[in-house]
Amino acid sequence: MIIVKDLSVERLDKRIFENINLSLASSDITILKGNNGSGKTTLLKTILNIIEPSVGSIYWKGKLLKKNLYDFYSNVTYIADRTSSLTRLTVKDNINIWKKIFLSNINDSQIETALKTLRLENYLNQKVGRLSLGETKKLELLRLIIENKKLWILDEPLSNLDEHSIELIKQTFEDHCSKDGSIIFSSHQNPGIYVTEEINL
Amino acid sequence: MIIVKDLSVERLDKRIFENINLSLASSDITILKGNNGSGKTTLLKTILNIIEPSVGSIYWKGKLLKKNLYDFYSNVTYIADRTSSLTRLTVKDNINIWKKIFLSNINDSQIETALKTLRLENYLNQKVGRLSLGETKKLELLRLIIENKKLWILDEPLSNLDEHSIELIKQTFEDHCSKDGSIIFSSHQNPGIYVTEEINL
Amino acid sequence: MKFLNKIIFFFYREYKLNLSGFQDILTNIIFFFVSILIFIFSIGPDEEVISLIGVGIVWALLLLSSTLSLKKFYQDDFENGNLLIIHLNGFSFGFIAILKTISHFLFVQIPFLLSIPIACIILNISDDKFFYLLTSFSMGSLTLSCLGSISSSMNLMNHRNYLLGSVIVMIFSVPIIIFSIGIINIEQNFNSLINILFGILLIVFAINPWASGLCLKLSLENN
Amino acid sequence: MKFLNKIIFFFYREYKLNLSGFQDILTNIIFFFVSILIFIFSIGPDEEVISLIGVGIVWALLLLSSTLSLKKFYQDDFENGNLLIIHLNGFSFGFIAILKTISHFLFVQIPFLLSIPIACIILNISDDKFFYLLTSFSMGSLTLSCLGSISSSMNLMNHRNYLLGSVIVMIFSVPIIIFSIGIINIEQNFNSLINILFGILLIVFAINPWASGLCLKLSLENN
Amino acid sequence: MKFLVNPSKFNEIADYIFKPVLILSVILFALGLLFSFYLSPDDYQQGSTVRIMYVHVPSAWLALLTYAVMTLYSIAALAFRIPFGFIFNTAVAPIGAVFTLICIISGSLWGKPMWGTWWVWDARLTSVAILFIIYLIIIFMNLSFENRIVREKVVAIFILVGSVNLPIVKFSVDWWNTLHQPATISKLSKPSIDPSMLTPLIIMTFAFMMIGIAIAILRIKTEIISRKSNLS
Ligand code: HEM
Ligand SMILES: Nc1ncnc2c1ncn2[C@@H]1O[C@H](COP(=O)(O)OP(=O)(O)OP(=O)(O)O)[C@@H](O)[C@H]1O
Ligand SMILES: Nc1ncnc2c1ncn2[C@@H]1O[C@H](COP(=O)(O)OP(=O)(O)OP(=O)(O)O)[C@@H](O)[C@H]1O
Ligand SMILES: [Mg+2]
Ligand SMILES: [Mg+2]
Repeated sequence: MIIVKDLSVERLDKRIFENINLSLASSDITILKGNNGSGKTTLLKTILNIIEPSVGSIYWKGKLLKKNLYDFYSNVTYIADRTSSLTRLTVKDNINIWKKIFLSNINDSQIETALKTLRLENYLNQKVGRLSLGETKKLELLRLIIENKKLWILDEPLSNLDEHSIELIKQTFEDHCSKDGSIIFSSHQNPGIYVTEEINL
Repeated sequence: MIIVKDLSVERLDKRIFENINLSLASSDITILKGNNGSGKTTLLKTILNIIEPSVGSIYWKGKLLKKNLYDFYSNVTYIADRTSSLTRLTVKDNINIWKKIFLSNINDSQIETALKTLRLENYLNQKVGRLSLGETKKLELLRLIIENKKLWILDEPLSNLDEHSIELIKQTFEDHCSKDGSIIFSSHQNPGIYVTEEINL
Repeated sequence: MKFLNKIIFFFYREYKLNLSGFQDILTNIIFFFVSILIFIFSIGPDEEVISLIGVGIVWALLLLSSTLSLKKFYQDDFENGNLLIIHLNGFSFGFIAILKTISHFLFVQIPFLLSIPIACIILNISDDKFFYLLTSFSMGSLTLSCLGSISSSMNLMNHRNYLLGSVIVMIFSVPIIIFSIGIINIEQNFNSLINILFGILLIVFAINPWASGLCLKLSLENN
Repeated sequence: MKFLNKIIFFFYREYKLNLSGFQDILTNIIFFFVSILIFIFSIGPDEEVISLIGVGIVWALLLLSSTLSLKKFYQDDFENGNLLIIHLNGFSFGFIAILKTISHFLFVQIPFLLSIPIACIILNISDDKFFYLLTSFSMGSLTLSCLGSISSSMNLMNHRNYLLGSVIVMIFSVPIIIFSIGIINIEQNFNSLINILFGILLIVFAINPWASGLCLKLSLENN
Repeated sequence: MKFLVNPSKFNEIADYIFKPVLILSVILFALGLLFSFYLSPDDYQQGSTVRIMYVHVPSAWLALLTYAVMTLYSIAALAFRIPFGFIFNTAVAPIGAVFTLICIISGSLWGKPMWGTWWVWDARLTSVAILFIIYLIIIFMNLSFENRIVREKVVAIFILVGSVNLPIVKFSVDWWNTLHQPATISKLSKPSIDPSMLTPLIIMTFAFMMIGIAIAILRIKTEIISRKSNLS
């Protein structure tokens, strides 16, 4: 689905990375590895067309991604490295807002089971600002199910999670791939998630 | 140095954990483990006397910690799970502010070598808000060296770091213990750091 | 249809957010009334003077208190990454700017509009002037929302100096004030002045999406 | 000695946070002038009216500036955890409140104080009134800083019931402002009115550390 | 005339003319002061306060002129993609601000004896105050944005929008009746001012202009250098 050719990015006149090539078909999982500051987040944002690359081009379904931007966006879920839930609202409000703005056709019982497997079912009426770090992260990952898109672009989805949740993520990833979805994610650890390609930055 | 006896904490009328016992002598390292939401952060904050326990007591150097609060504080460095650097100022400004408010007697060349080993030496004039996630974390950990206290209380110090930095932290921990310091930290992973006690919440 | 739904739910989201930030709006309104009180005290009980300068005071205070809420315009959504999520959800930056401007108008300026009748009573502004005031204010405040959008999106790029944005908004709103006050004092010219105000509104409204959109794009790129 | 050093460096930190340079003070002052300009445009250039309500304008703007900066009082430091770090560094919460109040006075209110002489020239406020204005203003603004500290620390605690904080500042500031304006208009009573103002200042200043300190402690506990 | 749009050509020419301009400005200044204090008569109405005019009017003219030139350069920079325009605007804005400040200060010093107050809110003075604030905003915008390319464009657009104020400053005395002196010299047909006053006025104007040019040359050169070093 995505082909990245000879990508180089500069920020503040500093070259972050050079000549990155990547191709992602459906059912593929790509992991980005690399030291702190090697440009994983930057690469993900470049793929999302938020950062302009200085050299190189990105293709989506055979066409230049830039020409086809909103089609691309309607197929992608991006979860950033910092959480984006609205800390002053409750968990329930956040979920409702997401369900609405993403026009999600997921039904309530699905969300309930998801919350239960994530062990968040008791926090529905708690302010997000009062969740623990890992709980916030898990809540954020719920967006994967709510948005229900083909391509997942995830920045450090595994950090701050306990083993149980990581196992859950692993299963969700496999599930997604078996349904022709594809995933790019960055991580410093990889506790046994099967990946098709590993890119070292 | 620290003895925790039968500690139980409630938040919003919900029991978070019960009957925690813990004792930390000098040169000890204690790791807190547990699922997301099991109360690691809460326990650390209770030890710091920010959260009132519902039952139990904490002793510092044999006396009740509450009676001896500012002596305790003058011996402890706390690094929270969310970074506290001032994102609008540069790395240099942040370091300077810390050096000043902690009345640190560390000299410039020491900081320079620390920055070099952390691979942050090129970012001195960059705004902290523009560092990568791991770089921000490393900058935060620099406070351990600047404050130069006996007891370190660290909340998830290893998350978001690359292998090189974790190795570095490991060495720093060992170094600190060999100088009679002691450490309590929480973490979901433990890549080979030697610990004296492991507490499961 | 799908797009329309998205727009509706965008406003739903803004509504939820603003409701939890309802404090700010109320603070503005309270500020407004306290300042009116201050003026009444410093003028003394002379009713004629009060009703003479009443309209002017209302306008100046409206302007100042709408600069109060400027900072929140994009800042929060920018910092917690929601701006990006909304963009990925299919809205171009320019369009986001339009929606945000409208929701600022709806959720910040309109509540204010409601406090004008009370201000008119306190300040002895006659009923016929009240109508002109309301007309000119509703136009002027939409213009202010547009200007606010531009300046606060510019402020995202400039981490330092958030007052600068307010100052720029205020400078640009000087002509709006002059014309609006003009409307109230010279009643025969009502139509032509309203036209001018409307013209300014149209220009600013047309510039807004591209100026704000550009600033949003650039600031996300540099974040 | 060590403690004194810590206090000094606390202010150094506040300085760095509040003013990234001289230009920030200047922007404050410009903001002040542009606001005056807005008032003059909307009231009209009639000299008598202007000098009548000049003092009122200055006070309204002062109130505006202190409500503008209220949110920044503890919020940022609270959210990014610096408040906790400062507390662990050996300052009790009450003491932090005192220091924060003083630094708010120094870095937010004083720049306005500096622009008052020029404002007097522009607004045709006579020279003898100028002295009264400055006295009452410097007292009143310190009082406002204390009230701001209390209300914004209360805001930290209950994310819901924010309103309380700002309303408290506003309501309490009304008598202060009325007294201050009274000072200027009724010159014979100067001393007794100044005494009242000073009394209010003392009371608020004494309450501040404990009220704010308690709020800070509770809000950190619940965060 | 290429040196007016090309940085390297500008540097060449500037090296040539900098010293002559500086010397000329010193001479003109000495001459102007001599004329305005010793060789010109008192006004029969205003007495010797009229001598403030020799500072006030030149600085007012130059404040307006500077802004006008900046507007031209903004158009050049935005429409014809001449980056020198950005350099010029960044360098020259503070000079314009200083001229405006001199105009305001000398004007209000003059106003106290003439009108009885330092400041009134008539159209001329108000529009000059706005001109000053616009200058300040330009300077602050130049200082506080980080992304240079964006900043330059934003500032140039701001200058263009702000140029609406120029005709207001210039013609406000004709459009509204105010306290301020209407145009006496710039009336094209016949100046209604005595030649003995006109001479020092013109000399002072040129002196101000030369000083302005000298400082502008210095500032533009440093601006060019700082940009080059930023790129590498
Ligand atoms: C702060 C107060 C003042 C300001 C901001 C101000 C501003 C200006 C400006 C901008 C000009 C140039 C206008 C043009 O080129 O047509 C000017 C010209 C002039 N001003 Fe003022 N002025 C002030 C006070 C005064 C006072 C108090 C007097 C004398 C009573 C005065 C007398 C003049 C004269 C004679 C000219 C020359 C007009 C001409 O020949 O075109 N100004 N002033
Ligand atoms: N807005 C920005 N402007 C300039 N440089 C930036 C900006 N954001 C990040 N950088 C720099 O670009 C480099 C790559 O950052 P990036 O966030 O992509 O790293 P990363 O691989 O995600 O690291 P981490 O593992 O720590 O998350 C870093 O050196 C960082 O300092
Ligand atoms: N301010 C608060 N008020 C009420 N409940 C809270 C508050 N903060 C946290 N909690 C709840 O207390 C429990 C423990 O939170 P804590 O942050 O201590 O977990 P943790 O072990 O650090 O988890 P993690 O591994 O995710 O960081 C969680 O269920 C959380 O929802
Ligand atoms: Mg990253
Ligand atoms: Mg935790």
